[in-house]
Amino acid sequence: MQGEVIATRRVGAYHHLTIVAPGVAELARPGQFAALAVGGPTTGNLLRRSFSIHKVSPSGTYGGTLDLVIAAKGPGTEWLAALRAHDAVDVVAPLGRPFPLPTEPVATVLVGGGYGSAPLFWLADVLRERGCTVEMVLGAASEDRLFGVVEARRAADGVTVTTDDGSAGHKGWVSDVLPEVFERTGAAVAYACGPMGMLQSVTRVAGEHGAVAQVAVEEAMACGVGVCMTCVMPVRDKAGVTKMVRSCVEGPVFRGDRIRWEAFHDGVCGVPADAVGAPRVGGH
Amino acid sequence: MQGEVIATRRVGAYHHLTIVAPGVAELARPGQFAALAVGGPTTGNLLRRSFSIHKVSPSGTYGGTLDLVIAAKGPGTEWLAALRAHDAVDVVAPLGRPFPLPTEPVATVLVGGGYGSAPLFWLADVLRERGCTVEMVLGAASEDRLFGVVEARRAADGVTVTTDDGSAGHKGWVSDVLPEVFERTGAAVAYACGPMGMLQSVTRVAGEHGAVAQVAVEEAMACGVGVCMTCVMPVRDKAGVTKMVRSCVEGPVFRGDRIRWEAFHDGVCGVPADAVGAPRVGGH
Amino acid sequence: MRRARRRGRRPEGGWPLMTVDLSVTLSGRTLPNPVMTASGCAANGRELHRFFDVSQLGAFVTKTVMMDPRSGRGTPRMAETASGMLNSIGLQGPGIHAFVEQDLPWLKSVGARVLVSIAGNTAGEFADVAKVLADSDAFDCVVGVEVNISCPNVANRGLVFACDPLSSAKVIALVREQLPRDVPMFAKLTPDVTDIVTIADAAVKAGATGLTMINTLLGMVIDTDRLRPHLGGITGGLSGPSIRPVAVRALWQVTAAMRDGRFQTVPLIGVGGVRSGRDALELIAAGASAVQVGTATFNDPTAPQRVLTELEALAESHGVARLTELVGVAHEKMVIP
Amino acid sequence: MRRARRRGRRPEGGWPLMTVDLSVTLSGRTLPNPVMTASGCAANGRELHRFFDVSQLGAFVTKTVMMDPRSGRGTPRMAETASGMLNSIGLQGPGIHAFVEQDLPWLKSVGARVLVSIAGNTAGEFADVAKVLADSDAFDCVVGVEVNISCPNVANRGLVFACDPLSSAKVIALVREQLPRDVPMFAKLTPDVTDIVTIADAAVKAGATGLTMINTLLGMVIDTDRLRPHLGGITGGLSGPSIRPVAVRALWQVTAAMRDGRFQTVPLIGVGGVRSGRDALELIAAGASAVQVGTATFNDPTAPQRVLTELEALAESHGVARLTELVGVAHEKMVIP
Ligand SMILES: Cc1cc2nc3c(=O)[nH]c(=O)nc-3n(C[C@H](O)[C@H](O)[C@H](O)COP(=O)(O)OP(=O)(O)OC[C@H]3O[C@@H](n4cnc5c(N)ncnc54)[C@H](O)[C@@H]3O)c2cc1C
Ligand SMILES: Cc1cc2nc3c(=O)[nH]c(=O)nc-3n(C[C@H](O)[C@H](O)[C@H](O)COP(=O)(O)OP(=O)(O)OC[C@H]3O[C@@H](n4cnc5c(N)ncnc54)[C@H](O)[C@@H]3O)c2cc1C
Ligand SMILES: Cc1cc2nc3c(=O)[nH]c(=O)nc-3n(C[C@H](O)[C@H](O)[C@H](O)COP(=O)(O)O)c2cc1C
Ligand SMILES: Cc1cc2nc3c(=O)[nH]c(=O)nc-3n(C[C@H](O)[C@H](O)[C@H](O)COP(=O)(O)O)c2cc1C
Ligand code: FES
Ligand code: FES
Repeated sequence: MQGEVIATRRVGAYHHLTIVAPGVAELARPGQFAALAVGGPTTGNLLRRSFSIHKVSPSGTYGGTLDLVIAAKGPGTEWLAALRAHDAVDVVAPLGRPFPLPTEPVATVLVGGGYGSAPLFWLADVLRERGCTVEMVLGAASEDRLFGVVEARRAADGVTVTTDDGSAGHKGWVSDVLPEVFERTGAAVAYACGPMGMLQSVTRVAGEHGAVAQVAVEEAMACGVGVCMTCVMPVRDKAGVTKMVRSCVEGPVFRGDRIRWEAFHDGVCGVPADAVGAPRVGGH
Repeated sequence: MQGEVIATRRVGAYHHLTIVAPGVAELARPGQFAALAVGGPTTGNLLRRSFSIHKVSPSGTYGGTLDLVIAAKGPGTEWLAALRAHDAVDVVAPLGRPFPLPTEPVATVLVGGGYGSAPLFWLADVLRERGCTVEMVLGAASEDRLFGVVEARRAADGVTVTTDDGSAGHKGWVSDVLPEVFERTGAAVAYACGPMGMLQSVTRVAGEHGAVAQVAVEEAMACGVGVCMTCVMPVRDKAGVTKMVRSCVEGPVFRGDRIRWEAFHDGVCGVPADAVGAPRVGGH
Repeated sequence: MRRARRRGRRPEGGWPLMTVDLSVTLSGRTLPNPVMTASGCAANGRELHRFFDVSQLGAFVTKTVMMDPRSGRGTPRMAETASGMLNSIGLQGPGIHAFVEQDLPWLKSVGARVLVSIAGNTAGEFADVAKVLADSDAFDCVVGVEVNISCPNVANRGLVFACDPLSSAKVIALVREQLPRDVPMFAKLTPDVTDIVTIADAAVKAGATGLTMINTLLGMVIDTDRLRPHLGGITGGLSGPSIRPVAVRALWQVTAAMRDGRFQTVPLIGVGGVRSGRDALELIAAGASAVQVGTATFNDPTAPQRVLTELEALAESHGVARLTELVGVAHEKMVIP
Repeated sequence: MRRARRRGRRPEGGWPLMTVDLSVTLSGRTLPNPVMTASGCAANGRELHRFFDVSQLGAFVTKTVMMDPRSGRGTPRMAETASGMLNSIGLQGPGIHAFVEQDLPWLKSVGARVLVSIAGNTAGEFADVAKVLADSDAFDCVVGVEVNISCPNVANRGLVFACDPLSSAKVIALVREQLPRDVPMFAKLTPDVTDIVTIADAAVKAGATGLTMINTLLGMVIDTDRLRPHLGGITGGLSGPSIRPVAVRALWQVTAAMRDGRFQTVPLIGVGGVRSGRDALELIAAGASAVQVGTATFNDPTAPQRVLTELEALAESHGVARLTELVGVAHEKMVIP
């Protein structure tokens, strides 16, 4: 769908875009994402770029809008970051499965790493509407890579900040402060979005505290709509059977304890030997 | 060189761009061209697009500027036509050989087809500075494809307009009115820029009236700077020997009577059998 | 750009009916139009059906299916390249049994005409897959079988069937035996050979009723930060607009050979870099009777449908009554100056 | 973007001297850096010298020269493609005699190190061209001969020498006889073969002291308005960033074969789609000791020089003392999860 950028602003190391995208806002739920085409009509970059939906406004002055938070790191994100108001941008959204919401009003912890916090404020609002308490933990490499600390104070009942270099909040990782947060809040569910290492440690700490972790993963995606099979990762199903599942349509949110974390290593992910259809020794 | 668009406006079917390009204005002469990169950093269109320099201003408010007239017909020209003020554009200029100027103050005829008239007004000014009289003939398919009729009245001593459909001036081709213009002005030199068919007829009519035709050709160019050998055409040298010469560095302006017009046919150009190194029968 | 023009019947009293007959007959099966998905670029239908009705396409081409379920390779499985991409999926799939039980019936239920892409680790496995398919309940929605003898991702001792005329012929002959005689069978060729005409010749002589060209080119990307191969599978298949000139050339060469009588004339399905109706027309003018849209679907999920709409408009602008008039037309329009 | 960073000696008392040693020795000749022009993409030097000093490059590679003057083909000779272009120049050139009298002395006069690209219609003609070159006055500026056995534009009954190991070996062996023993000789290979390792093997066994990979891919573009082949020569050579994954793959395969001991290890020159220092590093990490910049020069006439500057900065950022440490490095850095 053809959208139009109506506002763009820098936030720390990130670019915050507001895009008019009628129809999207009504359907979207926290944890879903948008896939944007980049580079305009002459582009040599054909693949869409995926971004968590930061928030939606079903009925703004301009019709429904969609907010994204973009870290410029390569040609596509740089192009998006350079967009100006009134530029056109091609958006497919909402995509993927949202964060599952608890049916009871429970205590929750929301953990965001870097721009991974983007979808969490909207999630926090939805959780609090349902009577849940919301504790937030935001971590990043440095202060400029934190996103939404001010917004977090509005959206959450309590906020903890960590940075690797100590430039803001606690010096260290979110996993350093998480045990204390779980103990203090007695949270039953953790929601997390950020780098894989962080998602793994949130899953571990949640498990240690008897909580369920719902994590939104980020795997390189070519299509975002389930047709290319590039975005797979090894995930156990309810029956405990591991399959290489598409994170764009069966994710990006998975139960953390279903993900085969041990298969990930230094930017690559192997196929566990017990996965369905895994290569046999000497086989494919 | 990195230039910056400072003004862009629609003129009939064309887009008129003014680009800040320091250093270019001082060196450029009428008949030379500029080669522009298109599509920005993510582009899949690698080859530069060439445009006659319409005019230059060595010392504007912004430093030297360069004006181009662009007909949007494909991805590159469409991208250029969509540029806005303050957009960056990569320009290599000035390129090619300019129109040779007469050493004596003689009568001249300047013939432009479509956007081919773009370089002629500047040429007219230079010729008149040298005491030449300038008669202009502008032709196009229809009125909106004429460029610079008003400017022509300022720049030339007389102006004749033709359109194929009669929507402005005489209905017909420039070659229909040219004999009368040569007879009336007694011109010794014709300068022409436009489609190949038009350049050929200007050459023929000039010859019939004892005048020399200097024509600026348009052959598909990949580099514009003489390194790719894509822009060649069969041209006789002074000794009458035909070679496949590069129109970007040895042209774009050639003496019309040196071009082997008979080799051009329906958008392709063959190698005349008597050209240096022409394929032998059964050979390459 | 991505809003589909209403196809089919035009409003009464509306603009003149200049509809071009888009139908095409491939080895006895008539399809309403020549535009298809490309194997592995559209999954098995459900995903794209959210964006457009897949039964509107000439045919729906399924992801290559093998005998057993396959996990495919680890990740990264893809790298973006200039105007294209590299993939190394490793033929992930549910296996032919799950395919005929779940995917094929669904495609049939929505009215799609299906070209089923099959492969095997051995020539015998190709035949076994074909047999399960031919015996399946929903087989009547199948308008043909595409035999993927060219996938460079299968690490079958590095060999690709379609790199060798004999191996190609063997697979084709064995699969032919398992399929009812009237079922069209297309051999899908790789461009990574010295002479594609020889392979085409071998496949046709062995019983292929048509050819699909081209599969991806073998390529590789290196991650210059980590200084190691970007893909888990090291090499991968290059696809997208960047390879279109290679597809056009392959179609041209094989069409020219058939026109010269070097072997029997069979219909060609063109694939490689089609993103617009104009791209599709390029492949058709080179000799393709039908055209598949692959990587472009990742850029625009409605691409196959859009290509069809654009192709129809272009054919109209060329003033032909039937699209088939344009098949191979460039072979007749050369200017020798 | 196109303003060249000052290279060479850094200002005294300026920023820390972290210079990477960029020099590379190719078959006995040491070049100050590994960046070259690509044959046919830089003419014979004068044109680019207006944009930067061509003697700054590791070597200047000349347009392939044959025995006699050649007009090349008619036009159109080129078509733009997605992230690349198609060309069919037809080896236009002045002939080897004019080349050694005019072009080579000029290159020598500006201090360029020259890799001279030669070709012939027959194996014997290659040798004749080499002989004229070896006997010429300015031959001392020649750091090697690149034997273009792979040009797909020469309509020599459609045959390309480098598609066949025997023809390749014959040309190489005959040229070798005409060149002084210490003159490096690179065979330039086409990727349009089923197995490039076999051709590389044949060329090295026949006496090539190195290999240049890759030449253009055979491709074709059809003009969809006129419905005829876009190029006068019908097919043409595909080049540019679009083909880089194929170049990386070819370099990788041949490097892997040499590391496996399948044939003697010789230096490789990488070419295909290099537009930035990062692209150059990709080819180097795959196994290239030097890198040529071709089509990118049409986009940016300073591209070879800019690639060099960017490559130096990248090598610095990887913390190596010598660029040669990065040659083939990706073969050692694979992660098998
Ligand atoms: C579900 C999801 C949500 C995301 N949310 C955000 C967000 O809110 N903000 C944000 O800044 N980034 C987000 N990302 C990451 C973002 O998609 C990548 O940073 C971006 O695609 C990189 O594009 P590029 O052109 O800059 O880099 P390049 O490296 O040039 O990208 C090359 C190709 O790889 C793919 N790719 C590269 N890195 C990633 C990645 N990390 N994830 C997915 N695809 C990748 C691109 O889509 C493209 O096809 C998200 C990714 C996913 C999968
Ligand atoms: C010396 C010279 C002066 C010119 N002056 C003008 C001018 O003042 N105004 C104007 O509108 N146009 C001018 N042209 C034509 C202009 O260069 C082309 O229209 C333009 O390159 C087409 O680019 P595109 O992306 O729109 O089309 P495409 O067809 O997509 O271009 C594809 C490729 O072909 C080349 N190409 C296509 N057509 C031409 C052509 N006619 N001439 C040269 N290269 C071509 C392009 O450079 C590009 O590499 C001039 C051309 C030359 C050679
Ligand atoms: C991600 C991906 C997966 C593919 N999987 C298959 C496959 O399973 N079987 C097959 O025959 N071709 C497969 N292909 C090749 C395509 O069908 C097609 O031949 C090729 O991509 C060229 O077309 P395109 O440029 O339109 O993508 C795949 C291509 C891609 C990009
Ligand atoms: C216009 C043009 C002319 C070329 N002429 C030659 C040539 O004469 N000899 C040769 O060996 N290669 C020739 N090539 C091939 C290049 O040297 C190079 O191998 C190829 O283009 C791939 O590199 P690139 O992608 O950087 O251009 C030519 C390429 C182009 C684009
Ligand atoms: S991104 Fe294509 S299947 Fe998930
Ligand atoms: S355009 Fe490249 S030589 Fe003229």
